[in-house]
Amino acid sequence: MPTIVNPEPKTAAQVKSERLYAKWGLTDVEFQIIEDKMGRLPNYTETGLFSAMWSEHASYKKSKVLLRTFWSKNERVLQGPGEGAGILDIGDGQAVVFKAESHNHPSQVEPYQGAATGVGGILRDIFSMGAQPIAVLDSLRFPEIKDEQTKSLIDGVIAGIAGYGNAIGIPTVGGDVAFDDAYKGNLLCNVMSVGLLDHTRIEVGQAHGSGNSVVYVGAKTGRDGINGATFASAEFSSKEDAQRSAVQVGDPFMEKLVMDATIEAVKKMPDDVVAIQDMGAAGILSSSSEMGEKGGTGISLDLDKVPVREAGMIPYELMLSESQERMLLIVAKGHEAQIIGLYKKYGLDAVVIGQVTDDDRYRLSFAGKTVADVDINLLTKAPVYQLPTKIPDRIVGADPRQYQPNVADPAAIFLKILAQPTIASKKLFYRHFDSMVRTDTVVKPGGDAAVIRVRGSQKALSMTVDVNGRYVYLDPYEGSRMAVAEAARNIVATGALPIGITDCLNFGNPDNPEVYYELAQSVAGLNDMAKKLNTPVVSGNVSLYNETDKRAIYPTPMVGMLGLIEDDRQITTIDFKAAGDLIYLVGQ
Amino acid sequence: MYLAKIYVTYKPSILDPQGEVIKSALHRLNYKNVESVMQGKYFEIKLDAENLITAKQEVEAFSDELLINVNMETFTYELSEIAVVGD
Amino acid sequence: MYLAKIYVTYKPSILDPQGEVIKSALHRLNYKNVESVMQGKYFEIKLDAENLITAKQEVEAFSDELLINVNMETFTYELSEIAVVGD
Amino acid sequence: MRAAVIDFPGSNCDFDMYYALVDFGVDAKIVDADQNNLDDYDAIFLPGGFSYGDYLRTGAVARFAPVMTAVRNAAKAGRIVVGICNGFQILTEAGLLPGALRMNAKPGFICDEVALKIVNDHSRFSSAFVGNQTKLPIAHAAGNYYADQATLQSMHDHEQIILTYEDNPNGSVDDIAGIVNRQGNVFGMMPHPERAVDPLLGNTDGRYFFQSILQTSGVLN
Ligand SMILES: Nc1ncnc2c1ncn2[C@@H]1O[C@H](COP(=O)(O)OP(=O)(O)O)[C@@H](O)[C@H]1O
Repeated sequence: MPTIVNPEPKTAAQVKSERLYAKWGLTDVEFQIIEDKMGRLPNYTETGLFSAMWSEHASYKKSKVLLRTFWSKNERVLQGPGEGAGILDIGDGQAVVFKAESHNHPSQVEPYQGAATGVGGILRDIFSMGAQPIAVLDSLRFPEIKDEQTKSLIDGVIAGIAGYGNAIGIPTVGGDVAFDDAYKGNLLCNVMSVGLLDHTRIEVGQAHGSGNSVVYVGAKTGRDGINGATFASAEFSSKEDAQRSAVQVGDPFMEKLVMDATIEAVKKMPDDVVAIQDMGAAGILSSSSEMGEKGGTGISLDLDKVPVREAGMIPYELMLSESQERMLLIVAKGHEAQIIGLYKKYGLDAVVIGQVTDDDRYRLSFAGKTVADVDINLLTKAPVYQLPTKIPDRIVGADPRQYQPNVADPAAIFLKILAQPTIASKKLFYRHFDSMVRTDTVVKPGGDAAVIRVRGSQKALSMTVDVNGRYVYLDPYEGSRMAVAEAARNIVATGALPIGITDCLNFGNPDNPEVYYELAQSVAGLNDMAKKLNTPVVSGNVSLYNETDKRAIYPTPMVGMLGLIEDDRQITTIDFKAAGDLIYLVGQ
Repeated sequence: MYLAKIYVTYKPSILDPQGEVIKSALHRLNYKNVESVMQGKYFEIKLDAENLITAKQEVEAFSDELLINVNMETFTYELSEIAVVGD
Repeated sequence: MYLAKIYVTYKPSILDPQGEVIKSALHRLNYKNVESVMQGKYFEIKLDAENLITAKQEVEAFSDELLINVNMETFTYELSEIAVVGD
Repeated sequence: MRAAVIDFPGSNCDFDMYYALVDFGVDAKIVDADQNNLDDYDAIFLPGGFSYGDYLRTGAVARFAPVMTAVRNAAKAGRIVVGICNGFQILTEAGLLPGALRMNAKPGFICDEVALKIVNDHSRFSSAFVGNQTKLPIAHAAGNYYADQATLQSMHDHEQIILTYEDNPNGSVDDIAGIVNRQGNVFGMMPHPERAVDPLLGNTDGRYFFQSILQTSGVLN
């Protein structure tokens, strides 16, 4: 007999009078908007839905006005921002899919699992587009290595990336690492993944066709990372231990099965699979509501059907759980059995948990009762904020002469620079990553950009991640242009043509006008250089609230760039080839 | 000399992929009676200490600090005095 | 229902690399009193069985067969009957 | 030559091995670990990866996969059985090769290219190497080979140690990187020859390994 649970621990009136919504991240004004638009008080579950969907992490409510300005169209772009990942044409009916994502807060709290599940999440973003992931890159920022605690943070993050990427068998081929106390208490762990697919197999996350089934696949749902989305959008306080419930544990073995099965489903049953979306932050909720909203349909889910790992979970928990290695599929009505059978062959759960509907409602039932019934457009369209900006004093008062290095003894300074961990070889880190699995890695970590060949063709793809947070701190606009330029130089150095960009905008609290200024200037700078180099920004991710005890990190807009090599004989590598060869210095 | 036997396990709500895999392997090997499997870590640590009280304090401190991940794991332990074998 | 607590350790003659690493980490953290560290695995397995005898047989059989590598590991265990909580 | 590459759930070097074999003109197929018949194949390859997640011990669960009975029969019948990395771990767990593989002495996964010594250059797996040195990729967290003294002695006596590390990366006893069974048909090693067959990727030393097998099987000369 199932345990009886009360699906609504608090009444709607209590949610309001006790301002429970505020604890979950909604402001009084936002709550009032919800109440007004709904024409009644939202109940406990519904308030939970709004708090997650209206968090910055899920809604981009504070960065949207800036993100809309990204230049994201040219002759190669098949899919720009908005879907899981961006897609670029690389000729011959093939396309490359890529995206970056941050897992900063989870990695700060729990370095191994935080980094590991970051890799798992970005890979799902790629294969949910129907693509075969071919590479992972990572961009890391740590404080200066001064104590055991920092060392164990670093070890944890590196081991987490290795633990997940190596096991699932996608090579980690590049990245960058820098150390600066600006990241004390708030490390950065950004991961990027690249995948390949045929034009005919592009999957997008849009629910279509009333009556089609919503199918849940992969791992069971537990209480992992409940409130993760709202958690990622809240500032850190070093004293706050209570936040620690947001730990998710990754299972790369499970994900390999989900990945292989999903790619097979897209290949073998393209017409049965209407849409796919990864369950990332705010799990079932964000994946299902976004698919409905994008497809212009409603969604109705029966939560009793959700496979669970723990007894007694209430709707709020089922909807917001961030258990890993789960996906949501929209499957054509009448074809569920084939899809379920395919996943079963891999030993995976695949369960019909609901339907696409032709109204605009987002409905949930649990234990035979309707527990939520809201307008899907209200749920998925958080208010968009236009925030004030202010030029930081450090920039207004900057004296350009302070940037002039004082080089008295070049030899001594040269050695000092080489001894900096940020400058020194990163082999001690990347040697933990399997960079060769799949046997396509032509240029391994240690060069300027990594190069992966496209098997069965003469083509190869070059990829890199770059940014210098200190430059961006000193001049957000120029520093961001320089990040794109650096990425392009690294790509060109392998013999490739830069073709596109993804980004990960790591900033502090946007409510601080100085931080918002940095963000706005940075987006403008990235955009300017992207246009100049004909490298459209096709995907990206925003991580705000990177602060510890009110001190923001350096603004760190990580740039992930992709390059195309038409003929693999043109690949160039960084090593000197023969004594007597001439050395040229190119540029200014 | 003291001997601490320390058992580290996941907190109940944390996913334990290892336990799941072992359970299904046991079922495949026809041990169908197995209901659940939890895999944890086990440490035997010998340490010098003034007395049982200080040994206890030390064990608890380093277990919390190093042996377990407080976000996901808990531990229990047994402590006993053992004879030092001269050699 | 029975609960088996199973402890797997390396045979004494085999160097345990993880134990050594933990020992030196503890020393670095200033737990200088630590003399030796041995890391093993710990399992909690619930199983149905007719009686204690058959439970014992089953635990020993699957531990030998799956849980340990007889070339390098040994195990000990404790077995107890537990109440089944209906739900 | 007809070769089977076994795909355990969690194997991830299965295609790498497949492509390497196809490159040598071998009629290779990827065979699911649920299969129980391998009579059609002259050679069986257990590839690298993380079979069943490798959560308990590397290879511990894979050893009981249905296909392993067929692998055992093939080994008994004198056919070629090769385990690379996770495949090597599975073969030791299954008792088809002596010893065991533990976590690296300095814990953590290592991906690198290492110098190796060919200790026995007349086995079916090493006869085509030129000179007694080679360089191959490694990628593992549990490559620390262990066998007790008596077993080691007997392996030395029967020339079962094929490859050793020049600069031991993982703590393996006697620097052992690759071994063969007493009969000479079952072979396991931690390095990845299938990652070193294509000139575009830089290293082609792995070709000698495949050539050894094909030559001693009378397929190549
Ligand atoms: N976290 C990492 N993961 C994988 N590879 C890395 C990582 N950090 C650095 N690398 C690799 O090391 C090489 C040098 O990196 P870096 O020192 O950042 O160089 P640069 O500043 O010249 O771009 C690059 O090939 C890069 O891919």
